Amino acid sequence: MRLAVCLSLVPDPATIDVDPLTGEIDADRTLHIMDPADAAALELALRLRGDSDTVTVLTVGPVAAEAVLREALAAGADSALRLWDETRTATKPAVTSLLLAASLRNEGLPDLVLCGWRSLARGSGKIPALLGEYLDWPVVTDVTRMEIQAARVRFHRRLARGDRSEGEVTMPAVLAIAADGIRLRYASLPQLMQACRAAIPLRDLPDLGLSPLDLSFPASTVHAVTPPRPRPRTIFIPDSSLSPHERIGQILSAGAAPKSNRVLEGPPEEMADAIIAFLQARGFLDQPA
Amino acid sequence: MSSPSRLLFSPLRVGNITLQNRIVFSAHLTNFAEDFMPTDRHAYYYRERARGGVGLIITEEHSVHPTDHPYEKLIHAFNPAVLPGYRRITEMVHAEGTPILAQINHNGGQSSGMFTRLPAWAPSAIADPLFREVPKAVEHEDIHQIIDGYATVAGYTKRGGFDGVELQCSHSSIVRQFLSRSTNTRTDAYGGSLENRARLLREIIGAIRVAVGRDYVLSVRLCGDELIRDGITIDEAVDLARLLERDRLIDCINTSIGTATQTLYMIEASMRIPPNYAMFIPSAIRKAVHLPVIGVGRVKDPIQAERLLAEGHADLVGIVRAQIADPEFARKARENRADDIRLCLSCNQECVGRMGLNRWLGCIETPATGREQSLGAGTLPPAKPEKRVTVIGGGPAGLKAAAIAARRGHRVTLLEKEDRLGGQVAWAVRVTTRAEFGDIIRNLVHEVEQLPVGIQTGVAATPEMVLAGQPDAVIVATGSLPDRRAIPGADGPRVADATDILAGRVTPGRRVLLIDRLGFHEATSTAEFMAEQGCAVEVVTQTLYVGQDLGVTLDLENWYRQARRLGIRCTPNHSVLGIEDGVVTALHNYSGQIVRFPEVDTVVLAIHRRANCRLYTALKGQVAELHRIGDCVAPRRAHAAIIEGEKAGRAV
Amino acid sequence: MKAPRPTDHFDVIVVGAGPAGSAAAIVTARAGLNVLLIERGEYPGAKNVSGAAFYGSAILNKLIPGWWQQAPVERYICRRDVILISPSTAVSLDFRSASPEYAAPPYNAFTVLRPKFDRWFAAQAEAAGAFLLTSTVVDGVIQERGKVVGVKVRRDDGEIRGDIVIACDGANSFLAQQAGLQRRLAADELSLGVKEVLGLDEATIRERFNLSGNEGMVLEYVGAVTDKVRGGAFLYTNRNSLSLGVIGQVSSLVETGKRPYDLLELFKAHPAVAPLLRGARLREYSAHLIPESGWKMMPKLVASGMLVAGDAAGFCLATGLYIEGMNYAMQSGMAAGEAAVEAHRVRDFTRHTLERYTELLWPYNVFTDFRAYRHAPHFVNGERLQNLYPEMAAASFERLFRVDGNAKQKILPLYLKAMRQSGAKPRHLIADLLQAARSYLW
Amino acid sequence: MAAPVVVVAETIYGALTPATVECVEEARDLADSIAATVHVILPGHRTAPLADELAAHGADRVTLVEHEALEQFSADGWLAAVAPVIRELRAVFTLAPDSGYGRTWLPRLSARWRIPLATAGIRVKVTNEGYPEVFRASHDGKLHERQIWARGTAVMVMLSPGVRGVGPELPGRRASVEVVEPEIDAAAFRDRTLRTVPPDPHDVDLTEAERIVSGGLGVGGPEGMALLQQLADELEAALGGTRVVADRGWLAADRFIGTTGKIVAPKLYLALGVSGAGQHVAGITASETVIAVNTDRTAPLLKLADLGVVGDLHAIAPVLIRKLRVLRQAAAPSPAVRPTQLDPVIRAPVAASGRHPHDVSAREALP
Repeated sequence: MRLAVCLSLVPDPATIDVDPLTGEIDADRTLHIMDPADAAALELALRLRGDSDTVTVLTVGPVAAEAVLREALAAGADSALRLWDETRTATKPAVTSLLLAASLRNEGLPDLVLCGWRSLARGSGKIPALLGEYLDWPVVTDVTRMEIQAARVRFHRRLARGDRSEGEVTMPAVLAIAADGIRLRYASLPQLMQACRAAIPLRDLPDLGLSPLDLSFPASTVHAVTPPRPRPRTIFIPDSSLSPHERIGQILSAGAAPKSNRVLEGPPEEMADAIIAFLQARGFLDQPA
Repeated sequence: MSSPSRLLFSPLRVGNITLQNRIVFSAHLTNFAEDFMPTDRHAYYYRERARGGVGLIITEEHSVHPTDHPYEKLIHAFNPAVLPGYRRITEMVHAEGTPILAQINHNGGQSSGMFTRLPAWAPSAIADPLFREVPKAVEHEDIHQIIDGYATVAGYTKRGGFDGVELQCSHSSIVRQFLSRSTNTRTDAYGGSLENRARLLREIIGAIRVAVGRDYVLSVRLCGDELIRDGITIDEAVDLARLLERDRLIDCINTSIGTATQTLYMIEASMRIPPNYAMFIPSAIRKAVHLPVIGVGRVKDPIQAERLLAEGHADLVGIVRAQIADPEFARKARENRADDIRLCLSCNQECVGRMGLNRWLGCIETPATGREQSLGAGTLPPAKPEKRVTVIGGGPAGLKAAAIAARRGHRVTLLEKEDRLGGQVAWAVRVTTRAEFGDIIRNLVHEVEQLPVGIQTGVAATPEMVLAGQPDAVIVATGSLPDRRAIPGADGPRVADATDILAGRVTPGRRVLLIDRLGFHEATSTAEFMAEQGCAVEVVTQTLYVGQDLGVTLDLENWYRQARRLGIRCTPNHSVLGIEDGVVTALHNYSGQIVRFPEVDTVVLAIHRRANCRLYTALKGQVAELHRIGDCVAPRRAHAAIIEGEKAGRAV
Repeated sequence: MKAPRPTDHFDVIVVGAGPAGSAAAIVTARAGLNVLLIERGEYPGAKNVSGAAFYGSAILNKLIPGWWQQAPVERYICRRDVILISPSTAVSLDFRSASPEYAAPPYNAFTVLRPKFDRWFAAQAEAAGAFLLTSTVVDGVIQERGKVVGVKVRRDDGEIRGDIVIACDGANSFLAQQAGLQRRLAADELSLGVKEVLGLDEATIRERFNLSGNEGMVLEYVGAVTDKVRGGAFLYTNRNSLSLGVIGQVSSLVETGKRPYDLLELFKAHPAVAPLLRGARLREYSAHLIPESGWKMMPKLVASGMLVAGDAAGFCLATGLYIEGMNYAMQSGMAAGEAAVEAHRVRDFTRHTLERYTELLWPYNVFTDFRAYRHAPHFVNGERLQNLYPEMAAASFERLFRVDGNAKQKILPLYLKAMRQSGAKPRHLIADLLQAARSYLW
Repeated sequence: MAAPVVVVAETIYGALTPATVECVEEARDLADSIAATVHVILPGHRTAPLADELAAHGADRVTLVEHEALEQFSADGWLAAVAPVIRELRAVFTLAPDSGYGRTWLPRLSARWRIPLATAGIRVKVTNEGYPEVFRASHDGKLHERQIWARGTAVMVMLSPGVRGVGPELPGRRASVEVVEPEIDAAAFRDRTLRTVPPDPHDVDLTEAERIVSGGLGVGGPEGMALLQQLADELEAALGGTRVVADRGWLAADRFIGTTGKIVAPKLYLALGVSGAGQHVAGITASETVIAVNTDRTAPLLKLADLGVVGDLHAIAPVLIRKLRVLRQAAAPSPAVRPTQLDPVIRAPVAASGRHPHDVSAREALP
């Protein structure tokens, strides 16, 4: 089985110091690390690797991005590849996915592509799906657990508000990992020294058979950065068509509907039955659908 | 070093200045002025909060025109003699690195000729319900005088060293009266549509900008809902905010609710009103404009303030009474010591309560408020020599004395006969609408726990026990006891004291008659407490109306609203003569008739207590230094106990 | 980056990529040796913290000519203040120079931010051919037959062998102690520096410290600033931030029970300091051990197969007038490098040949300076100079400049009165003057 | 008629997700500002009853994409069934919640149709000059980015859940509903969702818990809290409490409810031994149903609860647990819905890791 893992170099949130007045990040003091979600994906890939399997790591970025590939090689990845177009200074999710897809096709399509569900940099979370589009593969995002069974992958994925769902997807596929709590293993000295020595191959546009034209996407014209200005959440507003007296009443009760208050007293058996009856009346005890 | 309050302590640009954090000590009356001029008292009062780490200070209103003088201790900013006082304030505040704005205002028709012997000026000749004097509908020349007044005073504030001004357009202001259809029935260019009603405000803003230029902060305090008939509502307030932002002449919008002369109880909300009750106003305005918006309304806690910012309801949070109670609110919040903050009770007794009585601003739990120069931070003399001090009584008086003495370095022991500290306050908190009054004890206990004070509860102190400890000084704070002697038959059956009811020692019957001679919360909250449990309650008092002093703490209107809902009958003007087997007889003050009230299951007494000075008299002459403080001198309200606790703590 | 030879044996293993380590690595790599430079932090400078004032511009210029054009420097120092502090007053000596030695290349000194500077300096070592290994902690040296033959790192299969190990792992060096060259330092031989970096925009710094362009300023405070604790404080101007910190002798900190953090807050609140910090926003906070008693505390610097340089060797001169560490670190690093190269030329790594290192420390003016100022640390940390004299100076100047209608007094009677008030004995004063003279004058 | 603002709705357990309702309300505000209509596309199976709720929150028109295969989410299914409907509507704005499901297929449409897509959206507006403008969060929320496109550019935006909160229903709103039944073959779907599993009450965040059992000082100690934990498990509720209980260590620090702790809005709040001090009550005002059990008749919470019971929780709770267990076993013999215990990938031995270098703290450098 051939596994590919896409990694990215992102600013370490602990070292990001945003100027609260201008929103600029002080680049001097920002440290860059491998994105934690990508690291979790790499750790899962390394755990999945059987004897005859290989794990290849790729990244899109300038020479500084080699650091994540070296860290991956030190952790035990079999081979590493950096993709970059020297004419660019920054990249967009669409460009990154296009380069990754092109490289994967060039090097021979793997059976599975793993990556993080969302990066700590601009954090678009679009790359897994875009990659799936350019490879015409199915995609699953926010995966917390996975198990490979023949040509299919069984997975758990994380939904909003603590809900979860189980599913399966045919291989080959793109899986975006959201397993927080999984950390990349700690490299031994020989592996680390070898990784530091390794020469990281670079593929640019011509190698990938792409021309700059392929990478032109409708760019948003203005792109300003501001310190976070939280957006007003919904809040109870007294109905201004009511009389002042009624509006004051609504303010005093903080908008809560008046409660029909009932107080009971009696032996524990009776009280327990009363509570159960009340819960049944409000539909808390019928089985979830 | 990121503290939990990430947003509360992130700087913000307002006009040409940068605020170090989002906490604003917003405008409020102080009555510190003398001869209509700012005084040293103002300077020390504001500096104490600047030193406490607040992000921005906005002073009380200063008047811009001689026709504006609704109450005695108002600062006449139109008189250039204010400049030395201004410089004194701004220098002392700027020394702490804190910016300060001056609020300037003309109260218009919400006034009378009482002081000025001139007609009050207003948009239309509609008398204000509180002052009940018909004002003069201003002519265009008068309007120009007012606008010039604003511009001149703005100039004086700049020369006085302020960083900017705030225009009061809510509470009590001629600008508010022009904006509100309830007071503006003009048909000229200043009345009718919102643009017309806002014309005076926009002309004032323009005149001020000409006088002080663009590099001077200009904040406008708008009312989000006047809560009166034909008053301003949230939709008009939002439209007005958009209008002002489009003029691009103001730097910040402050918000408020209610009017000063009709719904004051909704402006300085007491503990009956839920926290964040007015946050819908800044939230709605912030959806419509990009200017920084200040949200105000019973914000008592840094975490509550941080949540308001995080949920986007405001950019800055007005925190006033909480900083009147604890000037170091901001620094303690920044250093993650929120527990050490002396929480405000929202009781309104000694701050806004004293304003209505024309007295200078105080605080029920902070004697230094208003007298920062003599009692403020750093004025506590270290104990020389260090003494062994025994305090008897764990109520507000005893706790305060123990805290002050221990803080100075004395070795203090506190004895309390109940198994819980708090004295009478412990009962007041049983009523849901008075629960926050318990914070007065929570604060004192928290303060005393951090100091080397030996606390022994459940110890009924006897003279021998006190003397056995060989104290160098003794402070007696044994409080007061019920006094049944005042009413014949009061010691008979079916009669209970209000504290018995609240403590649950006595369960009231179905029909209850409460005799109220205090006219304050002890009576009205006990009535509410019993009514909520289904009792049929009638309150009888000799005063003109039940709860005569609830107006001082702005609880009157909301108590009566609740009393009507709970069916409490109020019978004023009846002086109780006696009680016999559940039957109360009283004298109707104005008819001279003797009235026998129908028999009730329980008669509850909310009457004056008597000092419990047994221990004091026993110890007199036995100890080198003996003090007596609080109710055991004379039963009074909590602020008296706290002040005497401070005095004794400093005297020992 | 030249890939190092694949053998796991190195000619020289340098532990610690601070100024000393990188300097040694550059010298040995340039001589063609196979050099390994190991750094504990994720990158050189992550763990290194010092006051960020670098007085060795001319020294580094010999190693890397015109270094300041490429290196990330903040401001060149052309203004220095020494300030005697009492709780409410400050008496300062202000030195400012526009002469070429200070205000023109190669400049005299710079303020630097260690994270950026160390990373650049280590990169020069890599460029020279050294192999930089980061995020790796050295747990100890490997010794065979009394000779150091390599190091043990905290990773699986973590043994690396090398002919010479140069230990530059900072104050209280663990490697030097393990190799028996250094005993555990006593509390009065170490000081704890507590430092903060406060962000302040460039224009305000220029205006507030009246500097123009890239001029920089160093302020050093002595006296009651550390509230009875023997030590001092400093404030350096960076490009758009201020480095400030308090240094307290560890034994004195323990005696007075004062916490360094409280001293820092006290220093920041002092009336002479607070106005300089208004509006600055805390960015970083860090602590660092400083070896302070100089000449007396010098450990044995050489063992067979091993050299000790930089703070690890205690090369940090704190004499009140100077607080210099980085320059001596570099000089000792370069000397160690040269000694290692010569040892390799003769293929003999015994202690005898490596003693060349200590000989080189004289021409490199490391030993010369430390011996010359050997009395200074003891003098500077004297109780009287720390607390008594600053108060006296402050009181007498206060008295001198106050006009309250009374008769003006000449300086000597005034000074004697101040001395009597503060309880200083004349014989103490004379003894101290003699000591000062011995420390500084001749 | 101006191009519509389209919203792609999502459902869970047969109901609209809160994030979907927020998108509909954001679309309503947006449409009002450019005089456009709000057109909601609701894929699923038997979802007709939800159309009225969509209308009440601002939808003008609703298209139900009805097919049995769409009962559970599948990216291939949605691409086959829903994408054509979106394409046909030529929307000026397309809004959808920034959810795990959405991020699986919507970016593919943005690539196919070369339409810009902004994720982690905070706010969507049209500037006064008519440019589409989106504010989005970046760098883990530490920064907000402002993106603007040329006038008339069709833009897709995925709105972060919880950004504006769900507003009240607007009375008297109606929406025209049409049904589309796509021809799709479920067998061809390469990815399928088998089952949706509710959150595990033990580690769900209290602010998101649907049911909470809460203990106060009256609980008496850790044993009391263990009793409440059993009751919580029976009701599939999360366990919470007052600050006093957390301060005494009977409850984890992040599980206390109040102004200085968590603000909760559960459907059921069952409080035992909680007196109802102001600080705590302020944290539960948004609870739909409140039941309070307390020995002290005058406890404030008894008066604020829908059902107040004066009694000792140590007597009542065990009886309640016993009765609930009996009721549950009688009603549904199969065990409650639990996720199958998937082994989190083959557990390979992680390299025997020594102490990570960064664990070396500065303190160790001190003598």
